[in-house]
Amino acid sequence: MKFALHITCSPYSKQGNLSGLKFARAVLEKGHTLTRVFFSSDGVHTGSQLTVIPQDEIDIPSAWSELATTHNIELILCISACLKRGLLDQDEAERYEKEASNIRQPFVISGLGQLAEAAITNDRLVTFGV
Amino acid sequence: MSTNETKNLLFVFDKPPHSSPAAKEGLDAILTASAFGQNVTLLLMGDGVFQLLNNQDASHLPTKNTASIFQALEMYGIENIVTPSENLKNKGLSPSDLSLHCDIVDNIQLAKLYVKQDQILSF
Amino acid sequence: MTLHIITRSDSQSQSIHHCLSFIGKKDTLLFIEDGTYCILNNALSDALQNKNIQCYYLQADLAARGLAANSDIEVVDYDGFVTLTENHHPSQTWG
Amino acid sequence: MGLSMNKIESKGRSILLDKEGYLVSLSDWNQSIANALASNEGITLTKAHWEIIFLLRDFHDKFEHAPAMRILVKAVKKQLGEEKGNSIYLLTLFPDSPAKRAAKIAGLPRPTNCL
Repeated sequence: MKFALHITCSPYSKQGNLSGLKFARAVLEKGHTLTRVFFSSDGVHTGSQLTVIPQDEIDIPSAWSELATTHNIELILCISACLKRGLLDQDEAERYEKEASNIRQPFVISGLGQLAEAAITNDRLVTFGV
Repeated sequence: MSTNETKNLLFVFDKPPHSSPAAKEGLDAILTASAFGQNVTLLLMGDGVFQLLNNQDASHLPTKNTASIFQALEMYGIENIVTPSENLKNKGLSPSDLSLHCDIVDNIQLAKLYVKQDQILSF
Repeated sequence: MTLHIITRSDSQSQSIHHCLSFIGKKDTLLFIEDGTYCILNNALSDALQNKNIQCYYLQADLAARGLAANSDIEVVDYDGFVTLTENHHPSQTWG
Repeated sequence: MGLSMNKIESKGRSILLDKEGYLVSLSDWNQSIANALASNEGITLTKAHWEIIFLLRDFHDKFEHAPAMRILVKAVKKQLGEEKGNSIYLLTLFPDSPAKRAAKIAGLPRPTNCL
């Protein structure tokens, strides 16, 4: 079965982000395909490469990155949510002439069309956060 | 987009306006989905119905008046806007308090609406 | 049939009440995160039982909150959570 | 660091633009600024252009967003009729990307690429 996830909360302000991560792992362990995780609203904070997590706590953003790299999952950040929250990739930083970019690999910035497409092309869409 | 499937997508908004950007993002998402030619329905649940209250003036905050964006839904071809009658009643509202025509549904009709959906998106 | 995922307690959010007002026998409820606190509301549990709604609780979230799973309720782990989404479709997450 | 500023001159006033030519402050907009914005885009405004510009400003006032191309066409068709409510007509007035260009000249915000 093809799964997509929609995450609407940031990794350390609500539990939903971690629930989504654990659900994602379980989806893959059961042999399903996880095609895409779309992060909207405060969920886009997951894509910051500037997070610093104490060694005795779970590093949620890194865990998403590792999972995506290992299983070839698209991690997509909503562009309008990113711009307002100061999350910029190289292209957007250049476009708006900001000094730094801060998107973690392999997250990419794109539009909400990617969420609509995920809803249409996957067998299951499960939301976390809200 | 690479697909020409048409699906029934239910968008559920259950948050009031101004205190969070949820409806703005949800509106962007529903407009996009409808531009992809999908059958979209907007369900205003709980406090979500406050999005449509008449006479909202956010100019003193100022936040964006998302109620105005709802007025454009018809132009985008989004005609299925639904709210439960029980929800309106609990809040002491009547359809004339709302800035947009909604289908007021009872719980049986609401259950039937759910049965038709391929995916549900919450904002 | 729909899987309703409840993520807030009954005092944090009206979601469980909204959900209860229209869901039918074929729908399924899954309580996760703060939604697991709903287990303490006896009136709610009775209402769910009277409506004959299938309910599940996420084990990790119950345990984290010191909520004991009694023998009356169905408990799932994340593997079971995925199974629920396979068998019940679509899903709605309630905030 | 902000966007590198461009300027246009209008009636002795200097108006700030961002590097893509959008007004930095939307309240600067008036008809003579629109003429200056248009010439920045290589367009000379005619009565036909103004019709679209005012339609766009009304749309933005009423619906709190600027329409993408598909909805702009629909709105023009509804208000100005079939012969103007099509992409060819709008492309003639505002070449390449009518929705974006007309919005820029009409003094509407820069789109965030969400749609």
